[in-house]
Amino acid sequence: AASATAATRAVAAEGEDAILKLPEHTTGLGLPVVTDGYGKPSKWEANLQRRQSPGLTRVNQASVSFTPLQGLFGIITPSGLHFERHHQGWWDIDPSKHRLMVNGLVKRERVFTMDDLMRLPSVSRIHFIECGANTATEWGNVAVPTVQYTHGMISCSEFTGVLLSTLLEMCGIDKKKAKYVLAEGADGSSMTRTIDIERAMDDVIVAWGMNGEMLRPENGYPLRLVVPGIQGVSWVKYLRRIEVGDEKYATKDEAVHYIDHMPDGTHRQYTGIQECKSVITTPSAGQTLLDKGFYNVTGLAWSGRGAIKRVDVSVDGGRNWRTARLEGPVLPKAMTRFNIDWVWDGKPAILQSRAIDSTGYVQPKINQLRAVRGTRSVYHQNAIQSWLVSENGEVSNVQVY
Amino acid sequence: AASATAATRAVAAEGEDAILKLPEHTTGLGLPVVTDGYGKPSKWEANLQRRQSPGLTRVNQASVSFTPLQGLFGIITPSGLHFERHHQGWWDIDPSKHRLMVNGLVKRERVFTMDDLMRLPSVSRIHFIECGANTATEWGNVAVPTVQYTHGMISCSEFTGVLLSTLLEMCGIDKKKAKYVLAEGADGSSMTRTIDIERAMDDVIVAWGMNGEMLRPENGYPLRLVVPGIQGVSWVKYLRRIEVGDEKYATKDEAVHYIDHMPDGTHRQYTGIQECKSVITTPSAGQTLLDKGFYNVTGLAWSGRGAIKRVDVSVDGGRNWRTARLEGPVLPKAMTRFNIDWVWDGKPAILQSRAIDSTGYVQPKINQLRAVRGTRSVYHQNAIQSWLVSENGEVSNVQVY
Amino acid sequence: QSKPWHDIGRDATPAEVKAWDIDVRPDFKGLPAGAGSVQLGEEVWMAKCSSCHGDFGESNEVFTPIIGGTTKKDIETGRVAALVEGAPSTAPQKTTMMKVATVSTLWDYINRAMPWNAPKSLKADEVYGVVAYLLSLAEVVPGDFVLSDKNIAEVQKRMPNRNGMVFYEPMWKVNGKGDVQNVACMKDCPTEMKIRSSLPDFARDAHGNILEQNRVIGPVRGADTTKPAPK
Amino acid sequence: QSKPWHDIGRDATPAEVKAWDIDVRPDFKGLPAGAGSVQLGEEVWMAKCSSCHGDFGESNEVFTPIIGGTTKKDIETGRVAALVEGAPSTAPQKTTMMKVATVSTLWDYINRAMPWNAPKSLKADEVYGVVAYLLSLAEVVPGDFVLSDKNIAEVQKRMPNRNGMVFYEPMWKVNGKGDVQNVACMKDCPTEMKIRSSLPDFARDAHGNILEQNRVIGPVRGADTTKPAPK
Ligand code: HEC
Ligand code: HEC
Ligand SMILES: [Ca+2]
Ligand SMILES: [Ca+2]
Ligand SMILES: [Ca+2]
Ligand SMILES: [Ca+2]
Ligand SMILES: [Ca+2]
Ligand SMILES: [Ca+2]
Ligand SMILES: [Co+2]
Ligand SMILES: [Co+2]
Repeated sequence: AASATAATRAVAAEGEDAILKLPEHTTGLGLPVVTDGYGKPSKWEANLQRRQSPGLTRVNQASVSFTPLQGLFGIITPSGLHFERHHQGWWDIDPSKHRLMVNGLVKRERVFTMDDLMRLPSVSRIHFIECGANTATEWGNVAVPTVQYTHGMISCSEFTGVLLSTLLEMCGIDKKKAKYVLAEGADGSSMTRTIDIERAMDDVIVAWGMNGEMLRPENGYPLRLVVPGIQGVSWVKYLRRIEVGDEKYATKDEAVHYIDHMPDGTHRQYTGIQECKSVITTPSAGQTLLDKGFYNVTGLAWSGRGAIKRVDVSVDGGRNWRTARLEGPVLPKAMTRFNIDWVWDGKPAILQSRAIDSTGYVQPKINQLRAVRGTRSVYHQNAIQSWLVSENGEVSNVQVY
Repeated sequence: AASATAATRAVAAEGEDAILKLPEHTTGLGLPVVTDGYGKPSKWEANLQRRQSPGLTRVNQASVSFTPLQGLFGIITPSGLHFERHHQGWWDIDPSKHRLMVNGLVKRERVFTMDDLMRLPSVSRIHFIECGANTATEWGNVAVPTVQYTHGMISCSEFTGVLLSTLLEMCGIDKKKAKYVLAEGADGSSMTRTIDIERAMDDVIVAWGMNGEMLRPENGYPLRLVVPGIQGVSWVKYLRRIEVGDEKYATKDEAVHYIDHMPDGTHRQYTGIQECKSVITTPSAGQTLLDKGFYNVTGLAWSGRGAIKRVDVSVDGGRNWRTARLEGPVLPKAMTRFNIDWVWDGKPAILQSRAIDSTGYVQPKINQLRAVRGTRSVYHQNAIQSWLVSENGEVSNVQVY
Repeated sequence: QSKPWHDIGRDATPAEVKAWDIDVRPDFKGLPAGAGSVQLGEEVWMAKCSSCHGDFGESNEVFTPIIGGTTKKDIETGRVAALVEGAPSTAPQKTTMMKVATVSTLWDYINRAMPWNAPKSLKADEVYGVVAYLLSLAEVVPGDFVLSDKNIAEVQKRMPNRNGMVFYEPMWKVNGKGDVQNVACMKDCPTEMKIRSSLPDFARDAHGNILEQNRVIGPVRGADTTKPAPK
Repeated sequence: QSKPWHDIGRDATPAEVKAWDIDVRPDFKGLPAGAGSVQLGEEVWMAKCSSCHGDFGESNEVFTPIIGGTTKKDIETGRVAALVEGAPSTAPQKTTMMKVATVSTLWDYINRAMPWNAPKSLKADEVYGVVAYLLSLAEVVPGDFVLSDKNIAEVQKRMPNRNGMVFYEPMWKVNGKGDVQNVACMKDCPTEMKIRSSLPDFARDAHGNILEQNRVIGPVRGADTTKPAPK
C-alpha cells in the first residue's frame, strides 16, 4: 500500500508524467454516444461486486450475496449492487402475465394486472432494506473480514408503487375483523410473511419501481412489497397475493427462521423491526490507510423506527465520542450518510460509530445486546461495530466494549 | 392498445390461465445468487434505452443521447440511463493516473490525485443536471415525438465529492482578486467553462460519486464538476484543472454555443441558470392510454434557483388548474416528482404542468417566453409543455397557449 | 365515498382464489381435507426428499438438518430443553424440529415449497404423509400413524417445542421500545478498550484476497490478505 | 487557522502548470507568442481541417459551417445584421463566424480541441495560421496577413460580431430574477385552447417506432407509429 502511494505520487523535479505527457484521452477522439444504450460502470471499478460469504449457505439458490459497502458513497445503493437473498432462486418474470390477488377479509376479492396497479395513485419514497440476519456472524466472536460481509445485507433505494392501504380500501377491507395481512410471493418458495394491519394501512408500498426504473429481477421484478423499517424477508418479492386475516400465520420464515433465540431457550417470534444501527464503511476492516494524517471517516446509519437524529464516532474504542456530520436528506426509515474528520497519528486506533434515532434509542454495545439476548441469536444484531487500525495502517474487525 | 388490454384481461368463467395454471417460476427452482456480480435490468425492460435524436447532430462523438423519461419513476435517474453529451467522445480513464490541478490566483498551485481528493471531507447531495439545450427543438414549432426527445437531456442523481470551496481554501485563494474560476476537462475537447466565484465558494462539488458508486465513464469518471442549478455543460467531465482568475474566459461553449439569441440579434452570454420547469412524463406524447377512466398523471419539476414549491396541472389546455401532490424529498436544485389524479372521459384533453419554485417564479408559457426571447434561441427553453390526448387514447406533442 | 380508481382490477373467481390461497394457519384454517400414513410419507421422502435432506432428515449437505435434538421429555413439556443457554447439546446444531412450534408450519411449507426443485408438486395426502414421516422420526407420532386433517390438532399437542415461542410486541410494533438500552455517553465512557475478539487467522483469506474487493483508488486500498495479518 | 487536511496534495511544478494551463482569455492572457500567415494557415487547413469543415469552412457535414453570413458592413459595425429577427438571411444557417465575438475564443478552441481527432497536435504558429486563414475567408484580414500575438488585439477590433454579445446578469446569478413572468392563474385562465402546432406527419416515425420505446406493461403503451397518427 505504501508503495502504491509512492507510485502515484512520484514526481520528478520537472513534474509527473501523468501531467507532462498528455494522455491519449486528451489528444484523441473518444467513443460515441449510445455505445451502451444502457450504461455500465467503469472497468476500473470491477473490484466492487456483490459477493457470497463462503460457507454461509450450502446451495446458491438458497443463499445471500452482500453489497460492497466498503466502496459506496451517499445513501442510494446502485441497483446492480443491491444485496440478494433468495430462498428458491430468482426469476425474470414476464410482467404481462404477473397478477396480484387480494383475498380474505375483504368485500371484494380482486385481481390486478401490472397495468391496473401502475394506473393507481403512486408514491416514491427512499427506504433502506436490511436482512434480519445482517451482521449475524458477529453475535459471538469476530468471524468475517470486511464490512461487505458483516453489514452488506443492507441497501437503500427510492421505491415507487401504490400504498397497500389504497389496495385494501379498494377491496373493501373488513375494518372490524382484519388484524393481519399475509403477503405471498410467486416464486418457488412462495415466501409468506405476516404484517399487522396498522402497519399495512400505514406506509407499506406495493412497489414496482426502484431507483427510477423497474425493480431488478433479483429484487422481485415486477412487484415486491416494501415494508419500511422491517427486515427484508417481509419485503416479499414477486408479490402475487395479499390475504387479509385475523390471526398470525406462523409461516416457515416466522416460525423456524427470523426468530430470536433467547437465553432461556425460548424464541421470540415476529420481531421484525430493524432497530437503530450504524457502521463506519471507510475506513473499515480489510482496508489499509495509505498514510498517516487526515481522513474523512464515513459511514451509514439507519433505524426501522424513524429517522436518524445523531451519529457519534469514537476513535479510542468507545472511551470518547464526537458527533458526526449528517449528510442530507435525513429521511425516516432510510439510510443516512455520516462524515467526520479524523487525523490518524499512526498509532493503533479503534473506530466505532453509534447512532441515535428519532425515538431517542441509542445503538447498543454488543455486551449490552448479549446481556439481554444471549449469544445464540442469529437475527437483529445491531451492536456498535469496532474496527482496529493497526500501526501498518491495516484495519481489521474486532470486538471492543 | 385496446387489444393489449383485452389480452391481459381475458378471463374465462373459471378464471385466467395466468392464475389457474401455475407458472414455471412458481413450480421450479430459479437462478443462483451472484449470477451477476453486478446486476442489470429485466430483459422485459429493454425498450427503455437512452437514444439519439436522428438528424440532431452529424457525428456520434459530438452528440447527445436522451434519457427515457416516459418510463421512469421517482426522482433518481438510473445511472445506466443518464443522458449523454459528448463533444469529443467519452473515455474510461485510468483513475490512478488522473490528476486535478488548481492554478491561477492562489497562494499554492496544487496537484491532487484521486487518492488525495477522496481523503478530503465530502458531501453527498441529490441534484438534477439539465443540458442547456434541453427542449431546444420546441422553441419554434413542435418537432419531436416523445418526452424522451423533448425533455430527455435531464437526469437527477446523488453526487458525492469534496466542495470546490474546500479545495480553493486549501490552495489559498486570493480572496481580493479572484472573481471567476475556469473548469477544464481532460478529454479531447478539454471543455472549459467559467463559474463565478460566489457560486464556486457556495455549493459546487468536485464529485467522484454518483448514485452510490463512482461516476460512470460517460458522465466523467473519475471526476466531474457538479454545479447545482446550472446547465450541464458547466458540469465539466474528466475534470483536470481549476484555474482561479479575474476575467470571464469566453470559451467556445460560452461564446459560440450556450448563448441565447435575442430578437434584436444580440446573444446573451453566460446565462447558465436552468430556470424553473416541469413536464408530465406519464401520460406523455407517443403513449396510448389503455382505456377511459382513472389515471395517475405523473411528472417531474425542478428549478436551478432553489426548491420546487408547487406544481399545478391542467387537463384543459391551461384554462383550469389543480395543484398536484409533491412526493418527498423536495430538495433544492433537485428533481421533484409530482402526481395528480385524473379521470379520462374519452374526449380529447390537453395536459399541461406548471411548476413554481421557492423564489415564487412561475414556469412560463411558450408565448410568454417568445415575447421576450424571440424564436431563434436554442437554449433555456423552460416553457409549459402540452400533450394532446386524442379520442383513441394516443397522446401527442402539441403547442397550446 | 369511493375513489375514482375504485373499480380498477377485477373480481377474482372462486377457482382462482382456490388456486392461490394455499396458506395453512396455526389454527388449521386453510388446511385441505386428506390423510397420509407414515409409510406413504416414507415412500415420498425416499423418492423426493432424502437426496437433499438425508434418509432421516439429518443431512447438513443441502440445508441444515430437519430432525434431531428433541427428546421424549421435550414432547411432554413442549419445550426443547437443549435450547436453554448452557444446556448439554443433543444435536450438532439446531434442527428444524427443535425450533418449530406449530405443525401447521411444516404442512404449509412443505406444501408450498418442497421438493425444493419441484415446489407444489405434492398432493395433499402426500404432504400429510411426509409430515407424518418427519414427526415419526422425531418420535412425535408412532410408526403406524396416519396424519389427517381430523387428528392434526391432537398432534399439535405433542410438538416438542410447542411452548417454546414468545411474542415480544415491542419488536413487532414500530412504536415499541427496544429491549436493550444504551446511553449516549460522550467522555471517559465505561469501556475496557481491550480487544475481546478479533478475526481468526484462518478467516483472513477465507473470503478471497480482500485487495481485490476494494477500489484501486481512494483513501484506502484493500488489504493484501495473501500476506499475514498485522501483529 | 488551517484545516487538518490543509496539506493533502502537492505543489504543482512550473512545467506542469505550463503543460496544462492552455486557456486564452479575451484579454489575451494565456496567449503564447508566435505568428502564422494566412498562407501557412491555408496549408494546415487543407491538410488537417478541410476534410471535415470544407475547403472554405462552409461544410455542414461533420459540424455546422464555420464561415459565411458576415458582411463588410458587419465588420464596420461589429454587429452581424443577419442575426436580427426578420433580417434577410445571408447564410443558410448561423455560422460560427456570425456568432463569435472574441477572436481569443477561436484561438483557444482550435488550440485545445482541433483537429477533432487529434486535439492539441498543432504548434502555436499553426494555430495563428489557421485562425488567420479563417479570418481571411470572412474578409476580416487580407489574404497576405500574418496573425501574431502582437497584432491580434487589432484584429479583435474587426470581428464582425464583436459588439453582438450582452451580459444578462439575472440568468447568471442564482439569486437573479427571471426575464419572463407568468402568474399562477387557477380558474378560467386566458388561453385560446387551440392547437398552435402539432407534430408534422413526417416526424411521426422519424425516431423509430415509439411502441418499442415504451414499457410492455403499465398504464400506457407506446404508440405504434408505423400506423398513421390519430386524426
Ligand atoms: C433438491 C434439494 C431438496 C429436495 C429434493 C427437498 N428439499 Fe427440502 N429443502 C431444501 C433446501 C435448500 C431448503 C431450504 C430453503 C430455504 O432456504 O428457504 C429446504 C427446506 C426444507 C424444510 C424447512 C427446513 C427449515 O428449517 O427451514 C423442510 C421441512 C423441507 N425442506 C422438507 C422437504 C421435503 C418434505 C421434501 C420432499 C417432499 C424436500 N424437502 C425436498 C432442499 C431440498
Ligand atoms: C475529423 C473531423 C474534424 C477535423 C479534422 C477538424 N474538425 Fe473542427 N470540428 C469538428 C467537429 C465535430 C466540431 C464540433 C465539436 C463540438 O461539438 O464541440 C468541430 C468544431 C470546430 C470549431 C468550432 C465551431 C463551432 O461553432 O463550435 C472550429 C473553429 C473548428 N472545428 C476548426 C477546425 C480546425 C482549425 C481544424 C484543423 C486544424 C479542424 N477544425 C479539424 C470536426 C473536425
Ligand atoms: Ca432477508
Ligand atoms: Ca450539456
Ligand atoms: Ca388463506
Ligand atoms: Ca485460509
Ligand atoms: Ca490560464
Ligand atoms: Ca417518416
Ligand atoms: Co430466510
Ligand atoms: Co456543447
